[in-house]
Amino acid sequence: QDKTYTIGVSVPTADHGWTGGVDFFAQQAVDRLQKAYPNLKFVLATAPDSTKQAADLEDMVTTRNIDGLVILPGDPDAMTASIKKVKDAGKWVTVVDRALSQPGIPDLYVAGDNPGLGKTTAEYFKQAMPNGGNIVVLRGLPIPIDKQRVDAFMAGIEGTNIKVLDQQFANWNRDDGYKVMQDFLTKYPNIDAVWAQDDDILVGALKAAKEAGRDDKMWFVGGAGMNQIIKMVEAGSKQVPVDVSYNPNMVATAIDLTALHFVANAQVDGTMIINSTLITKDNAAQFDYPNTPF
Amino acid sequence: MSTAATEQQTPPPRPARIRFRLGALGPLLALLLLMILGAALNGNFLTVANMANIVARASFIGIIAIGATFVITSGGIDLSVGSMAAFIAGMIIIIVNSLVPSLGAGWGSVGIGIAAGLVIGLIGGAANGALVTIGRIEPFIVTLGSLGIFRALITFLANGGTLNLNFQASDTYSPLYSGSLLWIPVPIVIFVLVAIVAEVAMRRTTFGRHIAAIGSNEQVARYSAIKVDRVRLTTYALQGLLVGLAAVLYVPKFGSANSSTAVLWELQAIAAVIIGGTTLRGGFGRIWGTVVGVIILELIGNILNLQNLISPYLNQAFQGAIIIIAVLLQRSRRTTA
Amino acid sequence: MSTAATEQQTPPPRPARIRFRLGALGPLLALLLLMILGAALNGNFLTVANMANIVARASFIGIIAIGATFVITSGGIDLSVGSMAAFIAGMIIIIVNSLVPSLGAGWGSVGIGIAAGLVIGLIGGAANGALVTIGRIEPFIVTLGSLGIFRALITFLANGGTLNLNFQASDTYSPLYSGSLLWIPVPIVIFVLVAIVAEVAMRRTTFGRHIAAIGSNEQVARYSAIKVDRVRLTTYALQGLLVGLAAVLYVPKFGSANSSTAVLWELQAIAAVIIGGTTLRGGFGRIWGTVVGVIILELIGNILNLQNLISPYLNQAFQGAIIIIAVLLQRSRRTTA
Amino acid sequence: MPIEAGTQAPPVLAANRISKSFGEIPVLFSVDFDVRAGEVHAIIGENGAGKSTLIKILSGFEQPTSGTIAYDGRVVTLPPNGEAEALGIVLIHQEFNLAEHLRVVDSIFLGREIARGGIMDLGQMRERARELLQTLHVDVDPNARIDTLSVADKQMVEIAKAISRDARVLIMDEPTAVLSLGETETLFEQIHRLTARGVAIVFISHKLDEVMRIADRVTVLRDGQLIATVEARDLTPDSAARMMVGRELHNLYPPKHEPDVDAPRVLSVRHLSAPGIRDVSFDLRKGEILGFAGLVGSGRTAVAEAIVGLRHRTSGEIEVNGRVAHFASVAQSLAAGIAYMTKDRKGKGLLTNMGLRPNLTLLTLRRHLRGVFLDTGSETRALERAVRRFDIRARDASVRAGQLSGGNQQKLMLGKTMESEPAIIIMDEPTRGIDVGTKQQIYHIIAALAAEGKSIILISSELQEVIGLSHRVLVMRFGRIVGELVGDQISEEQIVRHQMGIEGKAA
Ligand SMILES: Nc1ncnc2c1ncn2[C@@H]1O[C@H](COP(=O)(O)OP(=O)(O)OP(=O)(O)O)[C@@H](O)[C@H]1O
Ligand SMILES: Nc1ncnc2c1ncn2[C@@H]1O[C@H](COP(=O)(O)OP(=O)(O)OP(=O)(O)O)[C@@H](O)[C@H]1O
Ligand SMILES: [Mg+2]
Ligand SMILES: [Mg+2]
Repeated sequence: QDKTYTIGVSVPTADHGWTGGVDFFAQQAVDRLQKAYPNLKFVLATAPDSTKQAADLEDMVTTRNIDGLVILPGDPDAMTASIKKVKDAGKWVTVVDRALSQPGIPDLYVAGDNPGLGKTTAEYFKQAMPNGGNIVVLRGLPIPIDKQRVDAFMAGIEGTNIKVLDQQFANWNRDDGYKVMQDFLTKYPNIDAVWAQDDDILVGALKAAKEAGRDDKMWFVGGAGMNQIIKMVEAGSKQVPVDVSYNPNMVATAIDLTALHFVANAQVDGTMIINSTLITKDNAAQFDYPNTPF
Repeated sequence: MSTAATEQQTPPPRPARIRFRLGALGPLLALLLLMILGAALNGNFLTVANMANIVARASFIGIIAIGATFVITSGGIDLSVGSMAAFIAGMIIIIVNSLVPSLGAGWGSVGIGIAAGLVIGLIGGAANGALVTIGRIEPFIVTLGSLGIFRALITFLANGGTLNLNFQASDTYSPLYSGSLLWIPVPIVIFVLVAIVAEVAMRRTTFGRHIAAIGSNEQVARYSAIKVDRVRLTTYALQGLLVGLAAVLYVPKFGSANSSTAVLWELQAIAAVIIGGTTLRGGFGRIWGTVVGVIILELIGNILNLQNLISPYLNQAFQGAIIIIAVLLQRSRRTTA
Repeated sequence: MSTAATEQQTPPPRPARIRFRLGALGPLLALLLLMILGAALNGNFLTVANMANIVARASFIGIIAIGATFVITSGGIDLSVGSMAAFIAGMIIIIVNSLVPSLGAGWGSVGIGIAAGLVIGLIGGAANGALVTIGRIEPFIVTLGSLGIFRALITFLANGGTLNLNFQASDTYSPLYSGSLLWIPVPIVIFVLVAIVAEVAMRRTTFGRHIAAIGSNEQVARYSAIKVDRVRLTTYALQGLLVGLAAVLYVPKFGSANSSTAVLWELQAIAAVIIGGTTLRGGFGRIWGTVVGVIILELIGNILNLQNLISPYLNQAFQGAIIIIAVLLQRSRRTTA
Repeated sequence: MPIEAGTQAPPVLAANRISKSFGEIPVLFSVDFDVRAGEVHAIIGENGAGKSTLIKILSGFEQPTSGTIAYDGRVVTLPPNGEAEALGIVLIHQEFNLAEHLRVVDSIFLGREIARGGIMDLGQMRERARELLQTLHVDVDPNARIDTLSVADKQMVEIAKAISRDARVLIMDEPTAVLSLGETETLFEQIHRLTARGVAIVFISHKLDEVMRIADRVTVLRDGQLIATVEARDLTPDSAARMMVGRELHNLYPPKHEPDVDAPRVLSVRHLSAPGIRDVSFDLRKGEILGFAGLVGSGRTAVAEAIVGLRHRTSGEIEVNGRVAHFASVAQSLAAGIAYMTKDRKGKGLLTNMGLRPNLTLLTLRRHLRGVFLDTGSETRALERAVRRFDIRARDASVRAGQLSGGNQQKLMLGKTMESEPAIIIMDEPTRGIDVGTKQQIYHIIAALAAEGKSIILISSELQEVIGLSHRVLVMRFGRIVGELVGDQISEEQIVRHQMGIEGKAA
């Protein structure tokens, strides 16, 4: 109990709402645990790209002598080699959300479920429009997790009469969500539903539809569980009947478990999947975290 | 002899005028071609609604790019405009929210927030200007630095997440974005007003002349008793003020700001300025060209969304190509410094 | 008379040397201060391991920034380097993977991949150069355009996902990044070699003299029998080649490429060049300064990781401030064009 | 009101015991100077003597290291950067002070725009500009961009700019260096008009005949020392030259050695047309000095630039040593042994922000290669040679080319051109701004080059040197060759008649 441990936490820079949430929950967990366990020290670093994130890992090992690492790799494929180096240096490794391109590296993998998000959303669309309908898809950035979500969604609505009129990238960003939606509205006279894939995009898309006076003719599904959207679902909004969780909070879970490994050497290794569940009016309350900036 | 002197000076300024007309043609030509392309691709392209959408969207970067035209004409550059806009939007939200309890959610709070936004912009811009003129640091470096600083500040203020405007306050505020003056959306009205004033300032005021002179040859300007540093600083302060104005219009749009707000607006603004025919090395600038440039950039995005031919993966490539072509239509008047 | 002249003439250029030393002091001073800061913050900072890490990291942007020094000295700019690097990395992976079935995962396939990477870089750079020289388009616009194009191409090649290098191939390839030559990591060796060659090229070859002349006054260069367009084009081609080299070193480190690879490297490269004392308007450049500049940028990141005082949200602000200070230490020698 | 002009009047502007150093380099040693209302006070002296520095101090652009300036008898510290114009002290700089991107009208009023509350009255500005240009008989459109003007027109714009300010003291630094007779006459008309109004004029020139004509008093500087201030009428060209150079100046022009008639044609131009010139044909023989006379803008530079591949050739043919040549660039013409020295030293000749060495060798870097590397040692030796041969005076070797005095810049450019050891040399206004002493040297150099079989095309607006050096003279007008003069036809009168179109082929 007297031995002190240093845990490195490496997360992406808050370059959009969700990663902002990740940073927030990571910071929160670190502060909480440092109070709770005097013999735990944390090193928190945020990285805008994999070059920086790789550098952060090197620095943590070389200059901060970490005993364990919790990492949410911005670009898992690019980070695999660097994370393997940490592992080979004999450190405990917890990977969050995104799967590395090489199996068997992490001691603990707290997996986000990107395909799951697409699948769950597809399920809802199927039961919400049994006789099919016209929908548009606003995607994130052209990176793998976006692809996983969209592919799973497409597979999910396979064989139904749900027709995807169009899909464009809205870069997980409100302005682009707004622009793309505006143009979709110009382009398609009747849209029955919109999958915005992420709640930041959703905010923009909603605004566009509202301005065009067509927000009551269609409904929207976002993703991730941004507080502002959760509140709408909770209030039983017609435009936003549900949301699909993809909770940045998972990073806190990972940090907690890793901490437990060191202070209580509890059995925490293995894989733990954080499911993307459907958030409805009924269960929204349990996703409505107080004073989150996300 | 004097007669001879007059004779021997052959050509009237035909060359000059011609070059100008050609230069002017460039951006307009590109605009025209894009309009035709858009109309061909989608029947709804030429609708009033779509055009209004485009211009309204263009207004934010447009207002900023107008400021950039002054900075660039004077031989400077400002990379910090995007993150400055995000920072100011965040500050406005924080200030308004903090005032609502005491002053209520009416125009009182909102008005103060707006004023604060403009002032912060002015100060931020002036700070850039001071570092460039008094500090004698390359503008590229100064504003690359302040880009980082402003971006970090908004992230810090938002605690990594998103700042949301108080709901009643945003009801008060929103007309400033979604409202109309004589059937014209407010942002468009403001954009046009700013453009007109700026065009006049550029062509008809001593300020406009002096920045062109400074951009063309700083030494000459200094020897002509022009207060070079003061004028320079003014262009950056003006840029800051206009960034503030853009932020003031942006806040009511979503009532929020976060670290991804206005990312890379600086590149779009500069691109618009150059597409418009202003020379990046300074000495010559034209506001109306910048306005056309901004519209061109918005048109590209709009057209890409209205068509189904190009894979979304290739959007950026299409954009890049158009930008090059737009400028190719008006060869860069490269005057050796 | 001539004797008198020679008397006045000959004295060794003392003032010159002084001026130079002052200019030089700037980046080195900033470097020194950062070193001290780092050492103060963390005992492990000055370890060989940490220093090796820093320089090895710096090698990617470093090699690119060296190319940028030539482009900028000649009065140009290249914004496309980042996405070009990503595109080339992607191409190398595709080519190697496609060769593995036939040629196996040995140096055969990898070697061809590497060669291809360099050639693609050369061609890409030359294309930029051609548009700038023959097309007479502002380099800012040309390379802003090709930035978009390359970025889109890698996205398209990766089909929106990621390109991963074949595993056996990466075993063959990885020594090129993680290996050492006489105890020095390979990337550092290559970085240093490139820097030395470039420094010589800049100071001791007609090419170096010519690009400085062009950057300083294109007309004079043309009247002095310098093939301005050819030299210009060469600088961009050279930049491309070095981007290719950086990509060749990048692939074995990360073994993958996608649309988020090497984002914004262009800004870092240009920042490094200017921190190093090269003038953005062209006419004066120095390679060793650029090398120092790159190291400074890496040091900042490293030092931020050495402490817990500054909220990670503020990293960018700290970075921005340091960049400004680093340049403030050497006032920009603003030569009025 | 009548102002008693000339010698009785009290000094308007006076410099007392002025010294000036740049860094540790002294360039003026306690010089006294004054100028009175209504007089023209000329300053003459060798290149680098300190003339420009002195008048920059007199107009506030430089501050003296020691000594005082008195304005209307009161000791003053003049404000910097041309703010002294507000006090009525106006300077025409030796090097143009015009921004290439601006239009003529903007340049004339730059920093002094006619404006109310920051809003300019463009109409009035354009009107005033047009008037000014008319009084100077300059026919350039006020809306034309500066970078489309010829060197002479730029100079005239500078003059227009200067007289537009109602100056009490008007200082001109070699205003006539790039002007031909026509413009010079107009300038002198204006000077007379101004002096009649009581304006004090300070006038710098290396053309002694002009100085004799226009000046009331003449001050001579040498190496930063005041040699004397004398009444112009007491001065003869020889005595002036002696005081400037410190030695007798006999036979300014060397004796002519006509090349023998059967000397081979090294250059033949046939029906050459290009922007600015139409159907130009002539031959150049080995060892010949071929003068090109003509009013400024008559197309002489155009011919030169078209020959060496700097200007697009619309039609016509060029033969070098009997072989047809098509030069697409200076590099190619240089390889064929033809070198061109521009008249625009600042814009096209020298890298003003670089040192002397890189400037000298820029044209011929390949000669200084050891393997693939530049041999700075051999460059330095080349510089020392050039400094001796052309008497380039820099107070120290590290100055940038832009810090050289005007004339020394010109010499550096001469050296740069000669480095390429061309068989055919086209010199455009080669002695622009060069003092008599050095002129003499250069004339002898040119003659020597011809004597050793080099061929020279000499473009000059200074008739005397065309007459003094040329074996044959071609006169241009409106971009055409309108006359050829040989032997004793070569006279000022003949050339002028052709230039004016009073004689010779119609243009
Ligand atoms: N800014 C400067 N820095 C250093 N030396 C300078 C500077 N300006 C002028 N000098 C030096 O001062 C001396 C006098 O220069 P100045 O221009 O006054 O000569 P000048 O009489 O005008 O010659 P010219 O007839 O060729 O114009 C020259 O040796 C010149 O090199
Ligand atoms: N690129 C061009 N296109 C069209 N006309 C031109 C061009 N350049 C010069 N001219 C015109 O051709 C005439 C001669 O041009 P230029 O400037 O060469 O005069 P110049 O040769 O310098 O005169 P000189 O050398 O005899 O003083 C001028 O009237 C000028 O306006
Ligand atoms: Mg002078
Ligand atoms: Mg002179």
